[in-house]
Amino acid sequence: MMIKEIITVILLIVGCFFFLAGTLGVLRFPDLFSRLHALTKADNLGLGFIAAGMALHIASPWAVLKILSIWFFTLLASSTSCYLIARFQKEKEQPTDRKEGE
Amino acid sequence: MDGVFIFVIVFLLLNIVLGLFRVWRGPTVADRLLTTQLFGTTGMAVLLVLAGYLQELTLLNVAITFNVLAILLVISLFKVWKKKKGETP
Amino acid sequence: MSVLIDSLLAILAIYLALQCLLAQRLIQTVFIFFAFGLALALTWVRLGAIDVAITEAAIAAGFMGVLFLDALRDFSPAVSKKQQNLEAVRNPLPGNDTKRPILPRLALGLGLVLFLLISLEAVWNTPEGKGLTVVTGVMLPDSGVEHPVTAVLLNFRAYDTWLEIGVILMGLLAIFAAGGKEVYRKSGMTAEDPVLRQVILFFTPILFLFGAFLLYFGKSGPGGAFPAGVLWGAIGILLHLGGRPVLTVIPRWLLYLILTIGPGFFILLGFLLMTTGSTLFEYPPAYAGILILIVETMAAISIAAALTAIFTNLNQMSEEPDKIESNN
Amino acid sequence: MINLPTSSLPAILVGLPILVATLSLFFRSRGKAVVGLLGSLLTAGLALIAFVEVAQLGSVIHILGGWEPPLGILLRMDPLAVVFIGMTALVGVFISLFAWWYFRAQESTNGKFSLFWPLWLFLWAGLNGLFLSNDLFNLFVTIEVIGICAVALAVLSGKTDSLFAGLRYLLAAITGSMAYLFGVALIYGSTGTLDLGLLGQILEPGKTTTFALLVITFGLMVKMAGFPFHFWLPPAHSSALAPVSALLSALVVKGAFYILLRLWAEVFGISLTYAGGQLIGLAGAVAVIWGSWQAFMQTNLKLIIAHSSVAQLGYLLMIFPLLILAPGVVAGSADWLSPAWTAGVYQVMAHAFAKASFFLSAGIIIMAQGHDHKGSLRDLASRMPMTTMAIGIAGVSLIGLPPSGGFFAKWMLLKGVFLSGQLWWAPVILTGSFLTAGYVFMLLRLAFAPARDQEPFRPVPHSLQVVALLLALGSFLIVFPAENLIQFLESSETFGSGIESIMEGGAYGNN
Amino acid sequence: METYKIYILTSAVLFVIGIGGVFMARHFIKKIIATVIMGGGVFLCFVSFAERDALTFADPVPHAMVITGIVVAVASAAFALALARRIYQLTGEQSFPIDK
Repeated sequence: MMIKEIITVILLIVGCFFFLAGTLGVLRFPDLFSRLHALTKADNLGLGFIAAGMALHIASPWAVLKILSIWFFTLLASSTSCYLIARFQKEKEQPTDRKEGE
Repeated sequence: MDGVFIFVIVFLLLNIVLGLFRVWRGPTVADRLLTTQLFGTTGMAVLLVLAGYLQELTLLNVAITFNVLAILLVISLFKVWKKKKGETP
Repeated sequence: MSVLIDSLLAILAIYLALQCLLAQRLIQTVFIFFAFGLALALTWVRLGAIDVAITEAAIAAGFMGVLFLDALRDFSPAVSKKQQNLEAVRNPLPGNDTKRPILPRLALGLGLVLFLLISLEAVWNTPEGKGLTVVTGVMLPDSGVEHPVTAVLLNFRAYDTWLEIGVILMGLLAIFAAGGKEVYRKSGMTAEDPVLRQVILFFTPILFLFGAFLLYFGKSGPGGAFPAGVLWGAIGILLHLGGRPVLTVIPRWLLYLILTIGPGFFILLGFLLMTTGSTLFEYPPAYAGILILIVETMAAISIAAALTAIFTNLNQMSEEPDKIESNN
Repeated sequence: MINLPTSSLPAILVGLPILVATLSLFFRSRGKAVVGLLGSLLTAGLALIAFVEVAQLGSVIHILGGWEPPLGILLRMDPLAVVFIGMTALVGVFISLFAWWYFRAQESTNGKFSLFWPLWLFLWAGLNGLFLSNDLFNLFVTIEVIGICAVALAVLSGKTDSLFAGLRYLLAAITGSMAYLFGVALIYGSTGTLDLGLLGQILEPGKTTTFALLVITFGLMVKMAGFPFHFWLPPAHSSALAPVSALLSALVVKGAFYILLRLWAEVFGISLTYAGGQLIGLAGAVAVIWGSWQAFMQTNLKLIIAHSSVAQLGYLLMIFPLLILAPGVVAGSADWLSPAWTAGVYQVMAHAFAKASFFLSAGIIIMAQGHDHKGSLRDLASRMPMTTMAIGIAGVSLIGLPPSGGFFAKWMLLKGVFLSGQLWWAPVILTGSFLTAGYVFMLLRLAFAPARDQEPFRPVPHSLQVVALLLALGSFLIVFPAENLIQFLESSETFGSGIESIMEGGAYGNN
Repeated sequence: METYKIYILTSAVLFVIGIGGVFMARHFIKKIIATVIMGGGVFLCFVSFAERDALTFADPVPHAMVITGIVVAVASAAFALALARRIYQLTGEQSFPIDK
């Protein structure tokens, strides 16, 4: 019992660490693409750890399935939208000389 | 155990708030679009932890609803972007 | 400690709402609007309103978000530049583009601040009401369902819910009136993208099954007709986006049948039961559970069809041939 | 309230129009019209039956789902409600008949117009639901139904300016209903009930109640185009199709007024002050003067009529200061209450008939001339004597000349003003009448003026003109049963009641 | 301080932000979003009262009302969006012309 709880806590803390890393990346990295990279990758990894921790904590097969699918869907959505944001930026940077920012 | 959960939730929410600083600063529009990214992933994590904290498994349904519709949003965004590409040379 | 969670959520919601309205670009506004929806959903969860959270996730953030995102196809920055030039040609007045006079805005701002202060004081001093928790708890066993919110929605206050399902239909008719086409054309987009097709193939059964699960689960827990309807409607929207517009395939009478079966069946059942001497929407307790489930299923079908039709109509609006011609 | 006799009519009055409207969706354009017309005749017949039933039994109720308030919803049909329902039915039937011929006459233009019928039936059901409702949240749902349908009807013509006006109207309507809902939330939070009857007993004065009253009044004022929030009304009403303009002006804005009246009289009596009544009366007075003046300045017929609506709605607001009793006055000794209520009800009815007729006549003129610049009225008297007569009669009722319904309403208002001693309202009423007379006579002068040039003139079916004329006559005929009607209304609990301001009156509490 | 007090204050702030947005924002979409935010504030008010009145379960009546309200608000917002898009399509305008 104790061990399970300890592992849960460790998983949650590791997840938090990755989220922090992602946020720091967003704050400190110099350009958009590296920021995107930091945010998407680190955050999804963090979510994975937190999902694992919670799955362990809740530990009912049905809920574990749901948690896994949540993680999977988030992965899918966030990677696609990351790609789209990057494309958006690229499209805007290349063809015209319009000023960035308002 | 509850203390850990609360700590994690507050930590994640603070993460969002910190990330919002970037959204506020910009400088590019795409940077501001990161909010949704940030919120999507971190918000899901918060929901998961809340599910454990409140002992309420139905919260997972909320998370799944969000996720499934997020896919719809992404595909819609894809279409918007394609349309724009088609229009502006 | 948990006060910290509450205040962080509150600050987030307020900040995002402000940012949403102050954002310079429309795409930014729309994106922050999603984030605002998620912040609100977290708030609902924190307050124990899981039904509301699901509905918010499904309708307010999901469906509304898709509608706003789709609207960006019209109001895109590139077009607006063109538009500005066009306007400059049409209205060559030099002073036309100046900002609004500052004084009315200032007055409005001051008025808002004053209003904010009054409203804060008013809500702060709200006397303790008792709410209807106890009454609902007493009546719940007679309602035919176990989940209190579903009992209120589909039994205790079924009249409001019926009108509300009707409102969705009216919204669709209103969109027809505003210039939508009752005839659905094949979407111009085709499913040439293999990845997109796979995604759609993968998600259609998931959406359907999860919707059905929520519908059935509504009897005993958070769920019910509205989220189920939205999830099923999402199938139609997905197929439309993937170049397979379902609404063109269905014959007209069938389309209207599924659009109206929700409110129609609801009221017909009510009238039918009225002929046995009870009042409108009074279900016999023995059959209440099953009747509510049937009504919910019909409602979910209608909501799904109506939402698909609303999206399709809005989506087709930017593809009208009579683009420039103004019929004034 | 629970022990009143039960009747199933209230439920049918709401359910049937929606059912018919749903049914009509299955048909194509001509079928929609047939079903729609039949549906409106049916609904009107039901309203008549309801009137008879209330006349016999007194107030009746319908407990929806068998769940009593505060948990469930109760529909209540008292004399006041049934008079409004009856008025809606009468005006509605005439407008439906007009619409039937109107759309047939211009069939070629647009098949989309057939959407008028389902939307109008939904709107009608919403109005019936609103008059019957006895529940704060249900009132919100009904005003949303009415709002969406009204805006949808307003944009049916598809013209660009009607779209702009419609969006403005819709945004105003959503803002208004959200403000109303905020007030409902606060009231629910502080009392735990939504039923008007129960609220009237248990609501206690306090900051929250006052604030809730404030936002609810704000929301409803936006919805009924009360003075500072009237900005959306003239463009929306003037750019719609003729039958729609008539509906919006005659019926839709009255819905919000009805809720306001009910809530002030039955629920919020406890937190009103004398000063609050004076303030809303002032808004009404300004609306009367400003709206009439604006109407006088317009050059387009429909804009004149729409601005005149703003003014006529101002008269409705002016009954509120009379209903609120100064501190120390008891309702029994206040003999101006009955005239004030009569003025309110009659102003609603007279304006509904007259304004509907006015807008329909404007539609006829547009059909004949193709535009509605006021110059198009020239020589109308010889070309379309019936329409000229309709405009004249409706105009006389709007001015308030005897023996019209408008005269009766304004006379009762003046009587209430004099009896209560709030003499400062009298000049406003008279000035409003003079200004109204100004624009009505200007229109009539044009109608009898010789035509300046030979404009193209298309003949208009006589049936349309007859309907407009009948509606105009209606604004006169309502005076004849006045005595019986007032007697009937007085059996309602609300009618004739005063609002005793329990809180210490404001600075004006001098009489 | 009880939990619901924080949220009820937030609800008032959101309502005022929304109402300010409806009047002050220029672009149609922003005005429409402002109405949605206003609605969010109102619903938050309902839900916080429900949380305050919770016993074994939270007060379900406000929850049901909020669900109804959300659906109604979305229907009107979708209609407003349709009008805005139609106006844009016909005239190219993205905001109301400044008049008065």
